[in-house]
Amino acid sequence: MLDKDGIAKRIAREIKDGFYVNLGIGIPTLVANYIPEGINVVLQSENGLLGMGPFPFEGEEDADLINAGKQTITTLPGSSIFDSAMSFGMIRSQKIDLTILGAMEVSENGDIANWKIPGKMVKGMGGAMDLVASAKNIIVAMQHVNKAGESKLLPTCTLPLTGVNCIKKIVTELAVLDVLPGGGFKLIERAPGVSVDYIRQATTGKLFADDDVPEMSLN
Amino acid sequence: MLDKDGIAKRIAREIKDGFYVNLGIGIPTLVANYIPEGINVVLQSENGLLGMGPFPFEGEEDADLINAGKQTITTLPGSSIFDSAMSFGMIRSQKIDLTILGAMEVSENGDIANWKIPGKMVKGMGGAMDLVASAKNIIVAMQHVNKAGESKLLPTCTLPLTGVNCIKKIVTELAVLDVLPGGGFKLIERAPGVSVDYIRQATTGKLFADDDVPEMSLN
Amino acid sequence: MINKVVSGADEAISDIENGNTLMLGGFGLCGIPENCITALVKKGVKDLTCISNNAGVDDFGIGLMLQKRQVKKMISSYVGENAEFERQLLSGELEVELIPQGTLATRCMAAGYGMPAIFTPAGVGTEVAEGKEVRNFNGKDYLMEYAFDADFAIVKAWKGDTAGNLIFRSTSRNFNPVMAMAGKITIAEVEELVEAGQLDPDHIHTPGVFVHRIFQGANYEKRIEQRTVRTKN
Amino acid sequence: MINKVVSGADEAISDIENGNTLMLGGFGLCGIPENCITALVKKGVKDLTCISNNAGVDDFGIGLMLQKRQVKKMISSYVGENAEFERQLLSGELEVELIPQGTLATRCMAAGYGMPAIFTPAGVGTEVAEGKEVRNFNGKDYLMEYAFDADFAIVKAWKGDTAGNLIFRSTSRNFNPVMAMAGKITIAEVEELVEAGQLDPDHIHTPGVFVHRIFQGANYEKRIEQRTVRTKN
Repeated sequence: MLDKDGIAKRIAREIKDGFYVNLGIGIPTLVANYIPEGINVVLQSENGLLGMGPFPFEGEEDADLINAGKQTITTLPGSSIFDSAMSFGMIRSQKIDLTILGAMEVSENGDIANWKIPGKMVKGMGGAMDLVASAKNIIVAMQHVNKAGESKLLPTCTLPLTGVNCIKKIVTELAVLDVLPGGGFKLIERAPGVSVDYIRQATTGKLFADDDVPEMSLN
Repeated sequence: MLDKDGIAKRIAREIKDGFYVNLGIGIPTLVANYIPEGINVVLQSENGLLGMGPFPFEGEEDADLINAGKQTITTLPGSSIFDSAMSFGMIRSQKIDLTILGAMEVSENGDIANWKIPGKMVKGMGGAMDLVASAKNIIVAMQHVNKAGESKLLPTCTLPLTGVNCIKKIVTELAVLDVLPGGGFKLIERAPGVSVDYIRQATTGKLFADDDVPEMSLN
Repeated sequence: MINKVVSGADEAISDIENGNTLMLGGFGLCGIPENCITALVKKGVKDLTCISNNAGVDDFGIGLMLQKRQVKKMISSYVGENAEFERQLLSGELEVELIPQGTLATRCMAAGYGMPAIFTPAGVGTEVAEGKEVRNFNGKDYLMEYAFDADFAIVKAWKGDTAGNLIFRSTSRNFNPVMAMAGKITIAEVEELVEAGQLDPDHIHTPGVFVHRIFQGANYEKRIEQRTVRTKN
Repeated sequence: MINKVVSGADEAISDIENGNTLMLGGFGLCGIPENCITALVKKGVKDLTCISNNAGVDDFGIGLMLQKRQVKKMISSYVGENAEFERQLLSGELEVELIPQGTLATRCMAAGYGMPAIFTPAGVGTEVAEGKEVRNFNGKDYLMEYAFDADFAIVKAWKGDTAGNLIFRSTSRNFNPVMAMAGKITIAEVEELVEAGQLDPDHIHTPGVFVHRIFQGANYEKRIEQRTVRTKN
């Protein structure tokens, strides 16, 4: 079973050289820490920055330079700044190769719910609806089950949707799964020490698994 | 009867302090020479410049700095440069207070034709269709009759249209005319020495003239 | 060149009336028009509809206007860093319309570019699509979203000149340029106001034609919402 | 950062094929991709559809491609500074689609911004509207115009960096930034190519994400079409 950093580490292996990537808040943010050496990646922050760098050194914070999570950050050589309309313009026109974000639920046809729980204070969708509706390649980083022990991989989402038929891949503490074009979760890799049966029990949506699902390698 | 500079001079009096103005090719370009002292005006060139200045001094031409007529020009203190999409964005959103352009024909309901003569090589509409469709205030600068002696102020245009129901005012070598909201040309001023009858004969479209139409003053 | 300079925030916002719709630039607390917000609180104008990506925090930004119950409706993509906001929302005092961030930006841009509506895939198949026209282009569904119609846009820039030209600094640019284009009246406060001619025409982000009033603001706090740092080895 | 540098114009355009649709930046002869045009003429690729505001003059710009009969169709707002163009048009060898300049720019922008169509009032009630959807918003008619779909966009910038970021100079900016956003593959030639990090992120007009290939061009002629001057007193 993976911890959050393990999930981030596994997702980092999906990033290819030359990718422009948008990382959501939470586990996706951690992915930046595990991008392999020699892989050139540019991180987009949808508030208007390409080429997001690490946090500033203490005392060097700049109130004018933040990421979409409102954290102080830095630029890198080759960074560019632009307004919000252009930022979502490049998202809609699919110039961003990969979007990684968290989710409350994913359905077996690739629907995602991650912004609203009825009865709870709703903070808003931010840029998530734009990202999931436009990205050509979306990976969800999340826990396989919620705090109540219920599967978050469902036949259909029960929560209000963020986007429909858009998620291609899910990485959880238990497994890597693809969403099949015809519907259903295809088990690609198991987390170290986790059995197919265990994953099957934690997955309410339709799960397809070969007899011999490899254990993931994180190195 | 006015010459081209006289037409330009008369039109210049329509320009108010604080106006952003787009000047078309031909007589409209001359208007810039007659903007009264103390009137602050910013000229837009739709290829991407606000604050068009005069022609450069000989030897100071810059191939990268031209107007929409492809002439070498200069900037002024406070000029700004932008791309073609923003240029027509500000035109469509009516940030330009006044557009002055030439015409082949204007109809009594404010239609304009100025881009195409069937059977002749067509060069294109350039930005004229955008300008006439969007500007809140358009003045046409043209000769009252064409080279064949035919009126250019017509009941309906005979040439392919550039825009419909958009022209508010016309200044010719003979007169200043408003296009009435309900249709028809309202004679506002006569050129020095030109009679109402003369103007009426040169106007095929419906002409409304009071008994006492003032002669224009150019000073 | 046309001079757009006004004396300060009080004059700039003097004709904002109860019930007006305002666009307010900024992302979180980054790039918000601090001086104008202070002046709006002082003026006490009420029943405002505010189009702004966020709603500030309890004691800063639009949060200050919420404290004074000046806001009738927020149109935002992400809110709730703000206890007073939550209280007013749950009590029904405050109306909130949540829309996707890209839709928010593009509806501003549409207004500035004179486009009455735009198409975006954001929100297709979700509750955001309710009551909206869905249209298919090349096999993909899009929502038709309308341009915003705001009485005033209030933005914050880094530098500006007397002709109203604006230059933004780093990610404090965010929504400011698209809102600056979109207001019927656009008010810009800047950290440094210079004479026309002092800014390179190629560096200007917002041409002065979009800006009706400009002034040099004072006492910028530029508060940081999430101070994240690393330590030197 | 991702390195977009290629060796030169020949490599940059090497996969442009007969029948492709190209966007070419520039207004008149101002800001045109001179090196790439030369390379396209040398390569001899044919049956091209060229989206460009103008068509060059007889012996410069797109005129050079017309001389070699490489262009099947021009999509422009203003043409005809060019005798060979006129001859091919009148003889039926060349197809020409004339569209309003703002529509041309905005259809590029729509492609770059992922908007399948836009609404503009330009051309309503004229032959430009024939066959197009007319839609009324707030009492005004607009045409629905589709985003362009171009295989390649070829632009000219003043400065660029190895990450593909571009800065344009003066009015040679014109259509270049909107086309740079709009190509499936975007090729940029620049007068000066610098290392990533040498350009101020706030000054960049076209972020590198839109640019796939960049190179420093050579021997820019930058011909002036209408040399207008005044004399010093």
